[in-house]
Amino acid sequence: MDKSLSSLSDAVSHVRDGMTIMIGGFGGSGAPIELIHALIDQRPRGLTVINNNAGNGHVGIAAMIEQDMVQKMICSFPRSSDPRAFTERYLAGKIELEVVPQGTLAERVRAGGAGIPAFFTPASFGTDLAEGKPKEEFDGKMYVRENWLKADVALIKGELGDPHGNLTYRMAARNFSPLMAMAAEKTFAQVSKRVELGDINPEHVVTPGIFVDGLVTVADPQQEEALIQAGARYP
Amino acid sequence: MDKSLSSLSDAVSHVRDGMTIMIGGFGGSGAPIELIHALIDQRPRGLTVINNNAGNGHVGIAAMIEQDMVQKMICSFPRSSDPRAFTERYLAGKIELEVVPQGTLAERVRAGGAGIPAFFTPASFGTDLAEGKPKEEFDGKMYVRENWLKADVALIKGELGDPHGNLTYRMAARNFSPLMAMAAEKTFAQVSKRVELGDINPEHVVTPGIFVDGLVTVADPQQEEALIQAGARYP
Amino acid sequence: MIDITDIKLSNAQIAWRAAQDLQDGSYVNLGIGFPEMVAQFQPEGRTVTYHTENGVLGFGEAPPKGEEDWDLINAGKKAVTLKPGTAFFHHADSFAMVRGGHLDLAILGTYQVAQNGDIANWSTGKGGVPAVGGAMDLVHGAKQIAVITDHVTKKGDPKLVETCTMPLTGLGCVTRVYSSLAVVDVTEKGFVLRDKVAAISLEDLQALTGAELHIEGDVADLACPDV
Amino acid sequence: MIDITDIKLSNAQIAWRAAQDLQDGSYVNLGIGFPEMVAQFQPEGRTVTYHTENGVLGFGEAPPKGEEDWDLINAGKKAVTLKPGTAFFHHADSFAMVRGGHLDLAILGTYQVAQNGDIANWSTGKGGVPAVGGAMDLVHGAKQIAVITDHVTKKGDPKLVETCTMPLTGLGCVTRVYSSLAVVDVTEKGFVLRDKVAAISLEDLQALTGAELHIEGDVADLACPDV
Repeated sequence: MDKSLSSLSDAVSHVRDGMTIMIGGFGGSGAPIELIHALIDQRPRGLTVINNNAGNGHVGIAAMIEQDMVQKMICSFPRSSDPRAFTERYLAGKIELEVVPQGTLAERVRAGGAGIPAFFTPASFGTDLAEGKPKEEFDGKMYVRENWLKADVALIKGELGDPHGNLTYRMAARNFSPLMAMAAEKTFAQVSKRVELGDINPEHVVTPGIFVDGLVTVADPQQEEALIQAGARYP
Repeated sequence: MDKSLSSLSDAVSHVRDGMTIMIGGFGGSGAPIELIHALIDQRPRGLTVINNNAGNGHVGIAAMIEQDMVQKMICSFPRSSDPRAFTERYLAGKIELEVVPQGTLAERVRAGGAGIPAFFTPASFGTDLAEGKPKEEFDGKMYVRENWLKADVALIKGELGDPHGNLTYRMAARNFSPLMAMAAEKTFAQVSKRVELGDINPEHVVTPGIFVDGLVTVADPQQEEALIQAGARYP
Repeated sequence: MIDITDIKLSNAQIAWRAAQDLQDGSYVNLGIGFPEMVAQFQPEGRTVTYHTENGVLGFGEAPPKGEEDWDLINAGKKAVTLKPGTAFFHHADSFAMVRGGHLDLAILGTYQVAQNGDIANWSTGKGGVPAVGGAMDLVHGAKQIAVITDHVTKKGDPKLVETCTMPLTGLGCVTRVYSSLAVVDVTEKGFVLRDKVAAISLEDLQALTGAELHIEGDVADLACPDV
Repeated sequence: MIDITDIKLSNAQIAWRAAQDLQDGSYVNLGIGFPEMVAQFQPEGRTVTYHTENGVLGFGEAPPKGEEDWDLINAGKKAVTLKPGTAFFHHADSFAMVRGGHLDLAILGTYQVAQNGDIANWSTGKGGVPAVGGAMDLVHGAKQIAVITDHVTKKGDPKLVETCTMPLTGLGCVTRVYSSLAVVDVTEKGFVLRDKVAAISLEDLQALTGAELHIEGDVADLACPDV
């Protein structure tokens, strides 16, 4: 069993028009830039994209938006530095937005991966974001009921990957990726280094291979933050 | 900040009569035998104990039961090899039992640690164990609502521990312990090796120190399974 | 009653037959006890990754006696071994794999299985100490839920039934039954017979089964080597 | 209106004052932006472990410019550094720490805070693009929720109010306010004044506050060094 794929385009070829896709990363940390750009080369349209943010500058998710591939963003914070690709289209009514509190977003994705269709959280109780959602009291405190999030495809970035798809992550680049790997029908990871079976200590595996369908090696991956600071643009 | 404690008895001195305590381990794997035996030396009574099993042989949780310290067990499988300490008292009506499906038990403990008061799971729908619980349909499938589990104290066994309480676990001895560490008001860990701050790679930490209140070094800890096979008895 | 002593498959043969359907590249949970035997008959050339509830994926076979490491066990609390590619994780992640539908197959033992896929495999309902373990999670977990079982109880009562009379583990879960006499799929229309041992007639097999056995196309011979 | 230009604390001084209350051994989340400044004034001899939503506990200060590693950032997407004892974890575990009540303190910025502890700090309600980040989780997360803020808006309107008029982030969450003029606790009876800058009278401070300031015992001088 070897889940290695020969190219980035193989990995993203599973994404079809209208799909929901999860993309790992928090800002530039953990963003699978090469996978995203390979997806842009194939230009599927009408996508719902789940990520913490809504793209910055003119690379990554922002470039997907500029190429009119994204119909809806589900995210917690679409307003970080230079989010203009999203902002312009949002204010023009050309892209939908579902804003979700960050912890609720993480938990909804985990729930999707863990087979938990709904759960209760205190976050957003009493606020505009809780409107229309069921509420209930537990031990004297009010909670809001939230539903799982799932996706057709997840695109993530790992550090080490072995042929079975076992993954580690580099520092804080871990963020949403282990959760998204669980919550998508198919998960594709770019890894900075492909290692042999047994090279990852079983106690250090963060994402067990059962959650990974394919991996592509991208040595020395580009860092979104650096690209944005350099004014890069894709394509 | 150094969370090291000088003795096992220090660690277990927080347990008072009538408390709910979580004890890590799955069978002998991960069972914090030395902490349990130190607790037996102090003999608090009327305890509710949460563990996957209900003790085997005459050591660990079985020995707690033999010392009449346990009022109630919350577990998934009280019927593994030689559970006679529990079985005799249960059949005599001297100890209460709440049987919880194993995955629901794990998720309820995680929920307790994660501030999720309730969630839905398919496990137990249509069975005797779902009686009296709210049920609901999601996407055409029926689910049962379950509540979080919390404890006053958790006793667990780690492999490495640093002064901030960051922990790793040895192989499958991990099982419930990272979840219980989150779900208890106070968590005490015995670790097989105390290391210096910085000796655990930050990417390899399994339980971050925020979940740990005290640790005691027990080099070469006893393995419950081996004790049972040797016919050991405590005290 | 037909005497099936000499024609029924042994447990090892049932496990062998179930093992023939293991898919290359699949993730499989084997219930504790008898189902664990399936791994011994995994066909050559296929990679199957086994999951166990207590937080191990991709473990290897049992170690030689005396070389057990009791921190490295399966859900049946038997010692297993490491293999290249093994991964450890905690119990909530382990059951996320189960409940989240990430396993391809779970193979379980059973007391009864009904024609609508209901399964009763956790309690005889006779008192004693109730104990469920991971059974109620597993029956909802995998894409396919197979059971391996004698076709009838020791007393000769059918284990494949119209409606389970024993306490249920889960509703409408089971997709395939490997019994000591037959391989049966659970479908919309009920039990569909796929294989049967050659030495039993359809009529006799039906007589030993508590619900109608439907036939769709050919019924293959359930022939197993002496394992 | 009283001119407070010359008597109010600078942002750095507000952060300094908040930092004096950091407890040895505590786990603290600092909101993005202004609250991050609190860490600079952490008193000597106390160990404070900082948490950031994107999955880091126990990180160190910002690296020198040019030495940033953009895989090692905080929730404000600023580069931070490793320290002995740092731990990484995924987002669900990170918010388990928050939601599960494991943090001792979160220090947040705010638009408004009400006398019942309601907080409005995520949206001006004026259109544009809504963005919430971790604000709605954090306000429920920690054992203590403090806000640091100017006492009044740029236009001079009170930020400590009877009832928030801006979109709420959470109900009844805030336990303490460090403002540019005062330190105020949120209690059962409403705002209770603990410290005020010496140069302002109680009457003037009340006039700049949108809800009643209760007095319980002594009010200390809010004296801060030139930081």
